Amino acid sequence: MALLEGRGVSKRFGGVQALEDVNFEVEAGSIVGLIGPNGAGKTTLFNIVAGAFPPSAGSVHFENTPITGMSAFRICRQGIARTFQVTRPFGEMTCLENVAVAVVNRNQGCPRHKWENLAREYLDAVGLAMLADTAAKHLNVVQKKRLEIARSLATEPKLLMLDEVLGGLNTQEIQEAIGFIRQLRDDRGLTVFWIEHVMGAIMQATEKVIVLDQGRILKEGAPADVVADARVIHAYLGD
Amino acid sequence: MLALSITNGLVIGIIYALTALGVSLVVGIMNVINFAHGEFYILAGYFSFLFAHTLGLDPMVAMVLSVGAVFVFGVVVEYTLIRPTYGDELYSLILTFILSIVLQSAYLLIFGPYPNKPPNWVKGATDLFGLFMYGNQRLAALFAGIAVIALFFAMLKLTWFGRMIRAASQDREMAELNGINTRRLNMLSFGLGCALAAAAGVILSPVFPVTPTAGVPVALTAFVCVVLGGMGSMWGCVVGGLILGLVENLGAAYVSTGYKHVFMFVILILVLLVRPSGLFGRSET
Amino acid sequence: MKTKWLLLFVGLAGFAVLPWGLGVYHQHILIVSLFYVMMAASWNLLAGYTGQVSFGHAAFAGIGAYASGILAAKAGINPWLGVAAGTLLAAIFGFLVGVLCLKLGGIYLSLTTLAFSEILHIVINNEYEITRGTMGLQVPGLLSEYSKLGYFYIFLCAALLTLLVVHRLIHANMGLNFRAVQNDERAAASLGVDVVRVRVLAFTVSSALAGMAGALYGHYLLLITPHIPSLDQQFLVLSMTVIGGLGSFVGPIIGAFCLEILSEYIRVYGEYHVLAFGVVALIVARFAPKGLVGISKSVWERRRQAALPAVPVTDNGKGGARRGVT
Amino acid sequence: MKKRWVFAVLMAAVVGIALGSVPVQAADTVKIGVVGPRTGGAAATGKAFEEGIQLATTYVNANGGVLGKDLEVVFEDTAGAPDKAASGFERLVTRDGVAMVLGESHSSAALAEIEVANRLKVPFVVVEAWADPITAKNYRYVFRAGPSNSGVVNDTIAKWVVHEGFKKAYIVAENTDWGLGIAELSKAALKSAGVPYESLVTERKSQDHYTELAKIKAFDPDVVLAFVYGTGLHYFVAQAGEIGLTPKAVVLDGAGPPSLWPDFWTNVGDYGNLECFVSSMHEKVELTPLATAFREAYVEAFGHAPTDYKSRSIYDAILIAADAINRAGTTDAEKVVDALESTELLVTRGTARFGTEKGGPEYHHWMPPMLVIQWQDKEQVVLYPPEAATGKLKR
Repeated sequence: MALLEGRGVSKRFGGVQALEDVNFEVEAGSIVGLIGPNGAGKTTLFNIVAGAFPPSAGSVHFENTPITGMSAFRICRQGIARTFQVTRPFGEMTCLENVAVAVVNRNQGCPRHKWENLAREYLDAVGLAMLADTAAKHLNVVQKKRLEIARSLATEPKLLMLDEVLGGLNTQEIQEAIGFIRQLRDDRGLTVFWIEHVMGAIMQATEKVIVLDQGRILKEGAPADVVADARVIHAYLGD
Repeated sequence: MLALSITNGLVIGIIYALTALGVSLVVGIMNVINFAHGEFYILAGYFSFLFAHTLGLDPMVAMVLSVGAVFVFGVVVEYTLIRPTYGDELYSLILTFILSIVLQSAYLLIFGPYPNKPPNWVKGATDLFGLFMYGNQRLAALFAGIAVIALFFAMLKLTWFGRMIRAASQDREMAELNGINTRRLNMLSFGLGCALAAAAGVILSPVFPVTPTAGVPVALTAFVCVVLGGMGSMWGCVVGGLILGLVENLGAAYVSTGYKHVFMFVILILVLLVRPSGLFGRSET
Repeated sequence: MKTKWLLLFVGLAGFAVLPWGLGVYHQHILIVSLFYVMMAASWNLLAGYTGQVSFGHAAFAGIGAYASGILAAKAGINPWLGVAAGTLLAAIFGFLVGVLCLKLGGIYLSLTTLAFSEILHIVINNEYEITRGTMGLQVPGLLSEYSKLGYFYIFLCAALLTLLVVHRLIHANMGLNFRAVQNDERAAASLGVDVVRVRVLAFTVSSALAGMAGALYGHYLLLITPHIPSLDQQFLVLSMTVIGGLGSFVGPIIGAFCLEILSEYIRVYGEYHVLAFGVVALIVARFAPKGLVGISKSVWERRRQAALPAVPVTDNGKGGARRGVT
Repeated sequence: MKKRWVFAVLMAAVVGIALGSVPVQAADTVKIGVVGPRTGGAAATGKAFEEGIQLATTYVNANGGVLGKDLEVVFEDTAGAPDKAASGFERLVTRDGVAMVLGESHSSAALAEIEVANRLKVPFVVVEAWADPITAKNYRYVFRAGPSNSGVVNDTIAKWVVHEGFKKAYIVAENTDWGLGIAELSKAALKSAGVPYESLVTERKSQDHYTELAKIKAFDPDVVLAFVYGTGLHYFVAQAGEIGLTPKAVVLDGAGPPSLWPDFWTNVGDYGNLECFVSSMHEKVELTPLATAFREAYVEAFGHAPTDYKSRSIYDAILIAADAINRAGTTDAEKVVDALESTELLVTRGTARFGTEKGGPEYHHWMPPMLVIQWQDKEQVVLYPPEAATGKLKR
C-alpha cells in the first residue's frame, strides 16, 4: 500500500515549469530515493508534499486522504516530517529548545521536565546530547543537519523526508548514517523519502529510486535498474 | 459636481499611483517596505524649494536636481541602513520607521513648521468643458505625473536595467543564479524607489506645499495603493491609485467630507478580507 | 537560587518604598515610566518574541483608554470595571486585526496596524461629541482622592502583572513556539507549529496588555486625548524597546526607565529631544540590534571568556557522536 | 535571567534616587511659567510666544521688576497635546516653583491645564485658547486675557457679516474641537441674525479641498467663514481661488494667524488677495501707546514688523501677571488671584479688566477687541469694527 501518493503534480513559477505531471508512490515501510540533476525539481516536490506551497495542478495523498494545499503545520501533524536542503535551525535557540519545539507541538500541554527529557533523547539519538545547551547558530553544517533530523524525529512522523543529509561526510560517516537511517525504518517503522546526491548511499540504502529530470519523472524502479538506464546516465552526465 | 469629483479623483489618483510605484518597486525587488517613503517625498519638495528659492535656479532645473539628490540620498540610506537587514523583515520595518521619525524632526528643525512651497510652473485656472474651473498647476501636475509614469514603464520594458528589475521581482533566486548582481540591483532600485517618491514630491509640492509631517498621509496612501494593486505589481499600483483617488473624491462628494480619508482604509480592509493578494498580485510568493 | 529571589525581593521592596522619599514631580516620572514599562514589555512580547512589528500598539492603548474613559465619563461605570472593559475591547480588536492580516505575513500586519491607528484618529476626531476630539475627554480617577502614591502602587502592580504575563508566556511551551516563529517561520511550521495561531495569540495578548496600560494611564492623567494613540507615542515605545533590547525580558524595562527619565532631563531642548532619541534608536537598531542588554551581555561574555580557557563550541561531530549519523 | 531582573530593578532604584537629588536652586528671581507649543504642528505659536516673552521680560525688568526682584520666565513645551500640557504645567509648578502660569494657544491643552491649575491652586492666565468652557467652568484660579470663541463670533464675526450685508454664508469647519465648536457658535449667531447658511466639516489633515469647494460653490454664498487652522487654510484659500469661488465670495479666516504667517503669500499666490481674517493686531490700529512701544521694541529686536499677533498676546499677559503680583505684594496664590480680579491695567490691546460675574464664560475673562482685516493688494485694511476701520470691503 502506498503511504504517500502524488497524482499529476505540476508546479509553475512565473514562466518556469518546475514540475510537470509527476506521479509517484512511496510505499509504507520502504526507503525511497529521489534523485536527479540540479534544478530537476526534487526540492520543489518535497515542498509541495510538506505544504510549503500548493501545486499548480494535481494532488497529493497521504494514507489515502488528500493533503493537497494543506498548511505545513497540519501536514506535519498528519505525520510527515522533513529536513531542509539548506538547514533552517532556530539559530538563537539552544539545540534542546530546537527539538523541544517539535516535542511540545506533538505532545500538547506536556510539562517542562517531560519535554526536556524527550528532547534530550532525540538529541542523544543523533549524537548531539553534549551540545544540548549550545545555541544552534554555533553548530557546524554537519551538526545542523543532525539537529534537523532530531527535530523531525521529535514530531513522531510516519514519513520522514530527508533532503541531502549526507553532504560533507566522509566514507565512514556515510556508512554510519546509512545504518542509522535503516535502523530508523526497522526500529520505528518509519517510511523514508530521501533526496540524495551521494549515489552510493542511494544504491545501498533504498528499495526504490525515482529519477526526476527537468520537472518530469525520467525513470522509476530498483536502484540497480535505474543506474543502468541510458537516459539516466545521459541526464546526469550529459553528452 | 460629479464631473469635478471624477476629474479630481483621476488627478489625485495619478499622483497616488506615482508615489506608490516607488513603494511597489522596492517591495517587489527587496521585500522591504520603506516606512520613510513619505519623508523622501517631502525631502524632494524641500530641495526643490531650496534650489528654486534660495539658489534662484530655474524651477525645472531645481526639480531635476532635487530628484537626483534624493536618489543619491536613497542609495546612501540603502547602503548604510537597509543592506544589513536583508532577510530580516523585522529590522527593515523598525529601521525605516525610526528613520521616518528622525527625518520628520530634522525637517522641523531645519525648515520650521511652516509649509514650504516651490514656485508654481503655471498660474491661474482653466474652465474645463464649461463645467467647472480647474487649477492649471494641477493639470500640469497631472501631465507631469503621466509622463513620469510612462517613462518609468518604458524604462522597465526597454532597458537592460528594467529587464533586471523584472527578472528579480519575478524570482529573486533565479535572478541570482542568472548572474544578476542583486546587491547593486537592490541599491539602484531602492534609490529609484526614492527617486519616484521624489518625482511625486517635486510635481506635487507647488500644489500641496510641504510641511515636516505631511509625508505620513502620503506614505499611508501609497501603502494602501500597493496592497490594493497587489504587492510588487506595477500596473496594480497605477490602477490602485486611480481607484483610491476616485473613491475618496466621490465619497467626499456624496457621503461624508469628514470621513474622506477613512474610505481608503475601508478599501484596505475589504482587500485583505476578500482578495489579500490584491487586484494584480501573484497569489503566492 | 535563594539569594537571587532574596535580591529580587529586596530590589522590588526598595523600589516600592522609593516614592516615599521623592517629591510629587519625581513620583509622576516614576508612574509614567511604569506606564512605558507596560507598553514596551507588551510590544516586545510581539516584536521581540514573534518577530511581528505592530505600529498600532499606541492605538490599542488608545482603545483601552477611550473605552474605559467613555464608559466612566458618559455611562458612570466604575473606572475599575472600565479598565477591565477597555482591556477586553483591545483584546477583541487585536484578535480581529490579527485574524485579518496575520495569515498574510509580517509586512501586512505593520501596514494594517498603521492604518488602524490612522482610522482611530479620524474616528476620534470626527465623533467628537463622544470622544471630545483633540479637546480630550475628562475622566474620573481610579481613586476617590487623588494621590500620586496611590497611583504609583496601582501602576506598580499593573506593571508587575504585565511582566508576569509576559514572563509566563515566554517561559511556557508557548514561548518556544513564539521564538521558533521568530527565528524561522517555515521551519517552525514544518515542525507542527501553527504559525498563524501563535501570532494571533501573541498579538491579542500584546494588544490587551496595551489596552490595560492605556486605560490605567487615562484614569491617571484624568484626561484622554488622541495623543495616547499617536504615532509619537508609538515611536517612543518602539525606541524604548529597541534601545533597551528587543527580544530580551529586561530590555524594555531598562529602556522605558532610561528614556522616560532622560526625556525629562532633555525636555528643555524642545524639538531636539525627539531627534536625539530617533538618532540614538537608529544607531542602536543598526549597530547593536540587541540593545543595551545585548551590549552588556557581550561585554560580560567577553570578560568571562578572557578569564576562562576557551570552551570548544563547535565540535566537529566526531567525538560526540555515539552513532554515526549523517 | 533572574539576575538581570534584579539588576534592572536595582538600576531603576538607583536612577530614581539620582532623580531625587536634583538640587533646587535658590530663588533670587520671581518665576513665572509659560505653556505653549514649541514643537508639533503649531510650533509657530511657540516661536511667537518666545518673542513676546523676550520683549515683556525686558520691559518688566526695566520698569522695576517684580517684588523688587528680576522676573524670570520659564517656557514649557506642550507640543499642543493636552496630556503633555497637563504634565508640563505640573512640572512648572512642582519642579520650577513658578508663582503663576500663563500662555497656551490650544483649547484642548488649556482645558487639561485648568484642571491642574485648580488642583494645585496656581493662578493661570490663558492667552490664546478660545474654547468657552475654559472660563465657563468658573474656576477660581483660571483667568483668560484673550479671545473666546463666543466672544469672537458674537462680538466680531457675526456682527461683521451683518454689517457688510452678506446674503448667504457658508461655514467650513475642520474636524477639531476648535473648528467644530466655533462653527456651532457661528451657526447659532447667523441663525439669530437671520442670515441663511450651510455648513460642512473637513478633514484637518486634508490637503485637497476641491470636492468641498465644489459643494460650497454650488450653494453660491457671499461669504465663507473658514474655521481651518494652519496650512489647511492656505490650501483652502488657494484652491478656492482656482475653482473660482473667490473673488465672487469672500473668505474669512476665522483664526487669523495663518493669514499672517510669512509664507502665506508664497502658498496662496494671488488668490490671497481680498481674503479676510480675524486679528487683534494691526500696525495702523494702535489702541494704546504701549502698542506702539511694543511694535518699536519688536522691530528693534527682530528686525521686522511683528507678524503673528500671539507674540503681543503673551506680552500683555506677562504685564498683567507682573502687575498683579506687585499689587498683591507676594506670590501667595490667594492674594494674586484677588489682585488679578481687581486688575485695571492698560496694555497693548486696551485696558485689561476681568469679568467677575459667575455663571458664564465671561467670568475671569477679558475679551480684547478683535478686528476683521482684509488683504487688499498685500496691504492690511481694517474693515471692522467701524470705529477702527481703515477702508472698505473690496470684492
